[in-house]
Amino acid sequence: MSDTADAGLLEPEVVATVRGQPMADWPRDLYIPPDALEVFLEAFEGPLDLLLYLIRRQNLDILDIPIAEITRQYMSYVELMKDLRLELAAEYLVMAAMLAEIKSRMLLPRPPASDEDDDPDPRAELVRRLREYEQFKEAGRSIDALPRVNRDVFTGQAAAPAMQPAQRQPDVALGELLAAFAEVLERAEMFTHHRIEQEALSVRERMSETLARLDGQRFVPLTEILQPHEGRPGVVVTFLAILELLKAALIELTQSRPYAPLYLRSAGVMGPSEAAQ
Amino acid sequence: MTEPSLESILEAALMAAGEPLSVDRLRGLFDDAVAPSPGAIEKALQRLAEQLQGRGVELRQVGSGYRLQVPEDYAHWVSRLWEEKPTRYSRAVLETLAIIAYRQPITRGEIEEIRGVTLGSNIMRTLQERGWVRVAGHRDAPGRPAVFATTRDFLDYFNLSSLSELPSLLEIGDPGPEHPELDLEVPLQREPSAGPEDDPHP
Amino acid sequence: MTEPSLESILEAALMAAGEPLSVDRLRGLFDDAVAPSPGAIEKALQRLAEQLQGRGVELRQVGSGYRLQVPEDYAHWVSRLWEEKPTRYSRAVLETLAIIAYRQPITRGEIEEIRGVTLGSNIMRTLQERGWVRVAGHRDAPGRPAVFATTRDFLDYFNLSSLSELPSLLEIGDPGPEHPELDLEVPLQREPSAGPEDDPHP
Repeated sequence: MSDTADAGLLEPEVVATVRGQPMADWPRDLYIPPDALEVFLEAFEGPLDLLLYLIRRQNLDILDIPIAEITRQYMSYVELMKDLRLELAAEYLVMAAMLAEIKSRMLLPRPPASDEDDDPDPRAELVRRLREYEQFKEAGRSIDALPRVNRDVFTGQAAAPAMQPAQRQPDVALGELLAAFAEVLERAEMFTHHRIEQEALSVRERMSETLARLDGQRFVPLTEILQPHEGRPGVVVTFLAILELLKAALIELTQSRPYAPLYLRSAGVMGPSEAAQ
Repeated sequence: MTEPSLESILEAALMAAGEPLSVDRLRGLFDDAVAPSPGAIEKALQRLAEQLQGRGVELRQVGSGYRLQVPEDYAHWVSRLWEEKPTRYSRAVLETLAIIAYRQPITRGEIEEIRGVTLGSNIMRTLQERGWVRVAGHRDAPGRPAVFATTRDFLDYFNLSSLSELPSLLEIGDPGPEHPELDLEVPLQREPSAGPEDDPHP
Repeated sequence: MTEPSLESILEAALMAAGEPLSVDRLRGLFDDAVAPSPGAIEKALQRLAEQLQGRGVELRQVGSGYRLQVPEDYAHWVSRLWEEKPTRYSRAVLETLAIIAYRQPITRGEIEEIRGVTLGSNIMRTLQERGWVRVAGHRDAPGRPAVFATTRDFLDYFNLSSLSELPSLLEIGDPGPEHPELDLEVPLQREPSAGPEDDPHP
């Protein structure tokens, strides 16, 4: 909008007709040619904005508004606006009415008895609003000046490495497992007569381990499974595990002749007859 | 290879993400058993920020976490990469955004009262579509009007880590060129003023 | 500020672009009058590549130019950014795992007998894929059914050195006179919700 500033040097002629009166002059402060007026009006964000402009234009203290002068100017601007942008005018007219009201109140003589507190300066509320508006007008400008993504700063990005999209596994707490087991047992007790047999978990574990060692078709000597270095308890647990595994038909025990070494092999991998060799 | 340093891992993740990552999300890069403490993550980020001094990239804390970004000093060159000029926002949008940012949570009516004009519906739509403003709730008043607040995206976009980093509201005594486009440069002298509405963090 | 180095400007541009940039496009960052020669750009890229050694990002030449990329060594951590949130295991999975843990080695049929329902095939697959359960052998019975057992990974995950460290039912407050066989001697640590007093003996 720098063109509007330059345009202030233009010589005015009859520039507008207001209430049937040809206007040879724009109001003193409005150095704007007619064809720029609409642009000019759009430069204001509302009546408060215009009022601020007028105050600044006159180099007036916002806290000491000469209401009469401001009202006069304001009204002439509003007249111009009404001609050009009717839909804009309503809010400006409200402000004009408010200014006129303040002006009239200030012209009235003050009752001598009245207290300062009871009869505050009618300009106070206007000043408060103007100050507040001006703050946010400035704040809008400050925000506009903040560094902005893709204007002033740019988010850094590098290509991601080749990855297999891994599926993350759920976490399970030991307590959950225990609770699940307790629930199963409770149900089993209620609905079936499944007998939970007494076996120490160490035997269960050894059963699994022994099965793992017998993985495949190989015959393994019993002496290889029973490890003396584990001590008496270890050997006993292993032995119990072997008995359990035999009972559960999970392994086979073979002996080629009486008193020959005993061999273990996992069951069910292959037919016993073909596996004997 | 030797295990990469914590700060390099964080750098790699921030690079690959291309968006801000919270300390929590950074901890999530590791198995629970070996995840560094939030404090250790923060310290490593500090080291990373130092390592990046003077480089074409910097570590910055914004609303939704940490991100790697090209510093402003490089905008002159980097902006050449894109033909398009970044969007300009109207004064109405910026003023409304400012009022919401400083006065949130705030109703439409309160915004209109401060600006002295009706709020065009496109202004709030623009702000919400950009993801800068959201309806934060409803006031328990007749009509239950919506109250608006700014989002983390707002902070991210304007390079802020929190609302407290917003520039403080000017004292009204501050001189400032009004409509410089209208050839208005007047030195102003006003009494210093301070009211409750000067508080930038209500 | 002092003028940034050429390699920092290139780094900034590559960082902001997030896609490969050709030497030509990199030259386009500068005004024609001051644009470095292609050779100077290439040399600066070389220096940049050296500066990035051991970092969470590296410079790589690809078909359409140069780009910054997170080295594959970091894939392990970085891939976590895109992982889906783990879903929880169903009760069926947990119960099956518990039965296998406490009653191993055990066939599918026996598990079904205890749970009183047919075992969905996906349950055993889930447990085997997780590496917690394996086929430990086959029972010499009609159909030669597989028997299942827990693995070392299972123990590792639950921080147990052996199955005998699995807690007894007492720990969840079941005094279990009906299950005396489960009355393993383990120091008690009950969950607060279910103490023995909550479960009067029948």
